Amino acid sequence: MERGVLEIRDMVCGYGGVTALRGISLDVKAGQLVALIGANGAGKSTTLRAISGLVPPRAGQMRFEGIDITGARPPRVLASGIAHCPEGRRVFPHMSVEENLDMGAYLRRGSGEIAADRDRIYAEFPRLAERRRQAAGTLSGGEQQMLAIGRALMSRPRLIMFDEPSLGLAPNIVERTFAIIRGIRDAGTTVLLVEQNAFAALEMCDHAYLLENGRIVLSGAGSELIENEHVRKAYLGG
Amino acid sequence: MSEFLQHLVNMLVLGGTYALLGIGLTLIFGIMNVVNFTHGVLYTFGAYIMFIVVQQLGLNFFLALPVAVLAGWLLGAAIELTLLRPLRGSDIDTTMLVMIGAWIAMQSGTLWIWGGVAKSVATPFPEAPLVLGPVSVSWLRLFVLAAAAMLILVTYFLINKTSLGRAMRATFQDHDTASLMGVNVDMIYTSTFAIGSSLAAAAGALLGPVYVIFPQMGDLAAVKAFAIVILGGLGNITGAVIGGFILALAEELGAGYVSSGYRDAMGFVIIIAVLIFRPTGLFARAERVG
Amino acid sequence: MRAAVTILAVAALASVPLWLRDPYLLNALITTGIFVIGAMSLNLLLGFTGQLSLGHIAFFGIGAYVSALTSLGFDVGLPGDVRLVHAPWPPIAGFLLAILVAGMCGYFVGLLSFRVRGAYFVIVTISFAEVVRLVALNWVELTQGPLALTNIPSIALPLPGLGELTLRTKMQNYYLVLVVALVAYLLIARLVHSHFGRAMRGLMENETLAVSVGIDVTRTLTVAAVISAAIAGAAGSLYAHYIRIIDPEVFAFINTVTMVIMVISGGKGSLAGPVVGGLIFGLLPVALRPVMAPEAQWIAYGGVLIAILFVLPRGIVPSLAQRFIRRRSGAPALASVALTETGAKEPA
Amino acid sequence: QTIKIGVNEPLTGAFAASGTYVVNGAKIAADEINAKGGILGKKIELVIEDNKSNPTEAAAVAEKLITSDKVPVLMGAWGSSLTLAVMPKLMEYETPMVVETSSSGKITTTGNPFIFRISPPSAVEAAAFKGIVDKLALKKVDFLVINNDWGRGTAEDFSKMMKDKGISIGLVETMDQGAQDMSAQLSKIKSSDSETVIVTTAVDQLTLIFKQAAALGLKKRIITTGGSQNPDQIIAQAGAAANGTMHLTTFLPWFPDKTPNPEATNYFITEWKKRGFEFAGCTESFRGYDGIRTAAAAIEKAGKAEPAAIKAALWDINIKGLNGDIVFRKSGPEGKESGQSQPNVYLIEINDGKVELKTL
Amino acid sequence: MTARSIAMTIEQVAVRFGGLVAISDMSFTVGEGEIVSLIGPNGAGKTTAFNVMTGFLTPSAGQVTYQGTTLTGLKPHQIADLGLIRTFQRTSVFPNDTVYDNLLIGLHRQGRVRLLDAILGLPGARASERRLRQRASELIEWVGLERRAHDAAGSLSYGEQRLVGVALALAAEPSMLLLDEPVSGMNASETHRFVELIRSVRDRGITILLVEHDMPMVMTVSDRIVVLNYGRIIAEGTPDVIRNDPAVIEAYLGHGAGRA
Ligand SMILES: Nc1ncnc2c1ncn2[C@@H]1O[C@H](COP(=O)(O)OP(=O)(O)OP(=O)(O)O)[C@@H](O)[C@H]1O
Ligand SMILES: Nc1ncnc2c1ncn2[C@@H]1O[C@H](COP(=O)(O)OP(=O)(O)OP(=O)(O)O)[C@@H](O)[C@H]1O
Ligand SMILES: [Mg+2]
Ligand SMILES: [Mg+2]
Repeated sequence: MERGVLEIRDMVCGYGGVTALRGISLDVKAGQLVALIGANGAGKSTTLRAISGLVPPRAGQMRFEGIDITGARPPRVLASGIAHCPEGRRVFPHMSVEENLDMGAYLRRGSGEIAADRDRIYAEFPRLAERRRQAAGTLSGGEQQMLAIGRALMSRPRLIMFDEPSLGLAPNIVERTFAIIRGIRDAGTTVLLVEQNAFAALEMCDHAYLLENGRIVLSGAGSELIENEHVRKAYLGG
Repeated sequence: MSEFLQHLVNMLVLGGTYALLGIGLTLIFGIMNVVNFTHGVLYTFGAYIMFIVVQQLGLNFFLALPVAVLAGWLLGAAIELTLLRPLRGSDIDTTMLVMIGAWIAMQSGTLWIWGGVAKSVATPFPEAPLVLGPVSVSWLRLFVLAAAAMLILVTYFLINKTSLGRAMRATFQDHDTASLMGVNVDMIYTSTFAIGSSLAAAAGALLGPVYVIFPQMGDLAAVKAFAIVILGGLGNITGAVIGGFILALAEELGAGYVSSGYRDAMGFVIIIAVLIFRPTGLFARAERVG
Repeated sequence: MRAAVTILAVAALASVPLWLRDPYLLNALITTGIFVIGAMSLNLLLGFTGQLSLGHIAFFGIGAYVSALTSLGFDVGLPGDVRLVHAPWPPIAGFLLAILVAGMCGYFVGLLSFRVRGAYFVIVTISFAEVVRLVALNWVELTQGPLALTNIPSIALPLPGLGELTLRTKMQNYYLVLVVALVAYLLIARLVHSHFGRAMRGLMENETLAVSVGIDVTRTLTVAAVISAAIAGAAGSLYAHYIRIIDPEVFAFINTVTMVIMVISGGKGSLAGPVVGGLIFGLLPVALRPVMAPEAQWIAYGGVLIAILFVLPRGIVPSLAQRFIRRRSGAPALASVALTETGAKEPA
Repeated sequence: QTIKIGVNEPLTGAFAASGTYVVNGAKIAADEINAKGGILGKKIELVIEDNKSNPTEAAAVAEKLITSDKVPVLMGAWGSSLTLAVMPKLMEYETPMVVETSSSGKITTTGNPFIFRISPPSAVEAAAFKGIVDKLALKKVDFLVINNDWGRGTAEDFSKMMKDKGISIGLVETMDQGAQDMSAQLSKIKSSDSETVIVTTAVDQLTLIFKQAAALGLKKRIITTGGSQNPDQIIAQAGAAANGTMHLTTFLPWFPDKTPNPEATNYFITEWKKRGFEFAGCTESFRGYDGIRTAAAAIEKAGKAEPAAIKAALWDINIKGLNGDIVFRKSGPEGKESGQSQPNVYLIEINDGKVELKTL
Repeated sequence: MTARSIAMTIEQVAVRFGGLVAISDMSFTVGEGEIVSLIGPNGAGKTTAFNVMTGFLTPSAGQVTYQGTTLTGLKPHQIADLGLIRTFQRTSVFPNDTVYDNLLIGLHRQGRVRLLDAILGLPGARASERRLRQRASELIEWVGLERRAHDAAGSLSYGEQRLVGVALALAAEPSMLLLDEPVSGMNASETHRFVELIRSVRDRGITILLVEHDMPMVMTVSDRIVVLNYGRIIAEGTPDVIRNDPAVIEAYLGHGAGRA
């Protein structure tokens, strides 16, 4: 297997008595958009959580840009350049939209640049600009999702992981979100994407992994997976 | 009329006191979500530090204040590290009970070390009060009011306007996500508890000389602090300040014009009434369903 | 298996007065038992509806005062030159009235709880208890205020055809408390294992979802509050007739705290929890008394409390049960669910 | 072989300071007696238990002392509600108790023949005060009292006495035990038209009241009752605010020569200081000293350490206490009277930080 | 279709949050046994409309009538008692209970017995208990979570929790079901299966009001679609009409919607 900026080897991970990942190895190459697909409960979110340090791995190795990040706590993982936009929005409910965005830039210095990034996000999602002062917990589901995506972008990572970013977004906003994701990949940021909208994900990715029951069962270029009989039946509804 | 004016002035100085009691707890209870039964002990602790520094070591009164604040900070940090950190993620009632245990043990420790006899602290302020027409007020209490106002402003600024304050609020709303934002949540837990504790100690250090210092002095203070924090809405510093003044007003007028036997009842009746009309305190946070 | 353990425990408790002759220890067991009943009632609210009542002693105290006043009689003036005169009734009537009146108070607090939850409910209950305490303290004509109600008669059981049996001895009182505790235990057990119990649990875990499937918050919480308060009132009545003096100090906050300690250390939401926690923390002071200085006893008490929670953070009974089950089945038990992993838990 | 005396006092909780003082006084008495060879040829042993300032515990402690430690006589239990809670146990086990501090009238009037009280109930204090109200030229008084049996009882008994003397009664304000801010009550009193305030509460609240009254510019004459003032503590803590205040007290450690038993007083005070206790505690601790001496005298007189004999002997003793002769008179319903001794009551005034005795 | 009797009428409903108008002057009806979808951009007011219909929010103006009963002033549980049951957009389960117990709680409406019967453990109460257990197992099977029946609901993955949410709503025995984005978090195949589920529910005579952003699904399953934008209804009609409505394409579908 070719080595990537992010290399994961034989990672095992779980919660209490439950083993969610049973030895996963994957490589994300610099500047690529890599998709991770799989059924409910397959372990996609757990994979992302393990990378960002939310769930400590029980075995295995993780390296980012050659540096070992196995077992590192989330702030260190973020500081090393990996951002994670978590599943289920997870906005800070009692903070305003603007404060939520500022939290995304918590580790950054230089208020001028941060403000410029914030304005860029407002331009992408005008709805957020309208609601700068609203408590994030009172936003609609889709508005919260936009905020979560914007917040993750605020940290200017070298690798960004999205967990179901299109969840709850209106079709036109989904399109825009995917355009943004392609855009940041094109600008050189590496992307690891978990999506239930498997068709869209496979279409735009450079490489994809299929996860079942905590194991990677298939990997290849997006177009290859789209053609795969098993994938078509189980994930693309056709 | 002059009696009423005097009651109003009393309300003002008492309200400042209550606001000061409230803000430390609003950090720990309102923001951190820890039912902090040690708040009263930390208050007592601040007062005893004042006593030690001024009476036993013979040092300056104004020097003693920052010493008490620092001591409160350290004790708070120690409590967080030893008692709360190992139980992180446990249910709120479990941490509450641990704090009850700490409260009982620490209060008895105070009794053991210093005995039950009340102590008092000499202050550099003149004993003769400031007299303005029909009302009088002691200089010491004016000083306490001013110091309280300053502490409240600093806390308000810290929580609402700084990046540390933002990280604190974020951490206690969703600590996993906060850590994904790069927040060192362990540090935030410890420092929030320590800051809240140092405010409690500051309140004790300021009020110890106004009143007298004894091991159970914190109990009543803590109950009032809880009431104030909830009256103003959890985690809301402005709310806690206003809550403090409302409680003071209720007590002062209750004792002055209803019956002194029901002085404390007035405060509690107000709390029940307010919560019936505004079930989440005077300054509720916006919530939504669905 | 469960039933066997329960029956064994009851048999063991019932045998105590047969071999324990020390009146002091028996006395400690009786007062502990009375507080355990109070703790069980608190557990019904805290453990099964998630509402923490830090004013629970109010119901206990109301029960105590109602029972004492019923059996002592009173004569008070009401506004408008009315005098309310009550001649003494038998204590057993006081016991029943205590349950009734405390239950009614529970009803009002339960109605309040429809509006306020969480921390706000906590402070409303504290306030309620304080107001009741201050009334007991200041309505001297009725309650004698701080002068205390004294010479409260012991409970007498009417025996059909045989007159009355006045419960004076320790052994009699012990069995009285044991029987009341058993009845309370069974009542609570039935309730929480029924349909109502599930409604309570639903409200505790996710109120919005619970009401959306048709659970009536007010009714459910009021039922819980009324039963809980009534049981606490029964405990209060036992207390008044056993100690035989009652003053506003019974409303002291530390008494509520004692019950809270019993419930949470034993394991809230577990039926046996308050009993186990109650026996430990009711008898711990008795055990500590001979071995150390008074202040040190309190420090040790606090220390034991902390130590128990460090080792068994979910309370003695649930944590031990979990370990036991894990060892037996070899499989890890349900992880204490990391709520934070699945949807942010919002601060109360 | 020793003779045991049970001591049931608050050593933790709200009344810890006072209870500890009383116990320390009791220890001086026991050591003194034992140094002289004990009684009936045996040493006495104090079995001291903490009632945690809690009535339920007070009753439990009595039970323990009587049934496990088998003490034939007790001393206790400081506060009235604590003592009241112990009383049914005394009846149950027919064991006498010397009550050293409690002041509620109820203690000796409910018909408990095992109670022997050496502290003055407020009615006794009021009666003693009656003699000097003319000299003080009182016209109208307000009351500020602690909201418990003691404060309420004082307000009642003193009002009654004063009304008989033609003095009018103004406000009766109360404060909770443990309250720290009495400004509201004092502001109300400040604007009333009486010239004197009678204050009844423990020393800590007195200190606060003097300080807060000074801060409010309250210029009325203040007289305290109850004898637990610890004037020295007040002087130390309230400073100039205490000047001009008057206090009814039951012991005069400042003027040993003016006490009924100067020799004993001197011994007690010397011993107290030798043990390193604060002088201020004397006004509380002497009751523990007297209480134990009373119990010991009764045991001696009874000739054996048995409850019934001691109870009978208590009626016959006559010892010189630190504040007067300890002799029990009958009080309460006929046939089951309690014993009540009549201690002396003095009026002192604090001036320029010094205690002065006002002759009655 | 026009002959259908009307299940729910929404009349001139308006909702404001402070200065923000979330819904203004919304009126439409849902026929008995119909599947109607409510769609619109994020923040258009769809969830808010659900909150009004189920009593979680009091509208600033207007009213909702369900099967002849005006819902104004009714509490959420009373509305649930009319058979109007909703699901939630955010995952919503009883996290510390097992999936099985979740469903038992959800079966509250069927399980009602008198308090006294429950406490005394009368036979009626016991029989009812048995029926509930049977029904809970059926529902678990129906959503395909048998494997997870005895796991705490809070430990399920996001998608699994959403299934529990739907099962809970069905447990409450609805006569009309309000589904708020039920298939978000499901992939295309899972969505297919879900469409079958919904159809079978409808076949049992249950009316369905659906909020969903998954256009392929909405277009296949709906009888009728109502489109909201900024709290106003901008279009209403059959899927074919809506698909080609320029205003809807502009505000919501976007131009890539051809894939839908
Ligand atoms: N907090 C938790 N506690 C216990 N088990 C968990 C927890 N979170 C996830 N799991 C389990 O781990 C497994 C993988 O879950 P994960 O969330 O990674 O799935 P997923 O692939 O993201 O699914 P989905 O598409 O539904 O989001 C599942 O079986 C789930 O039940
Ligand atoms: N409690 C509230 N306070 C303030 N604004 C609110 C509140 N609830 C909803 N809103 C606002 O009202 C608007 C409508 O919200 P609603 O949740 O109904 O949208 P929605 O149509 O369901 O959107 P989505 O498709 O994103 O779920 C949103 O802009 C939201 O920010
Ligand atoms: Mg997932
Ligand atoms: Mg919505």
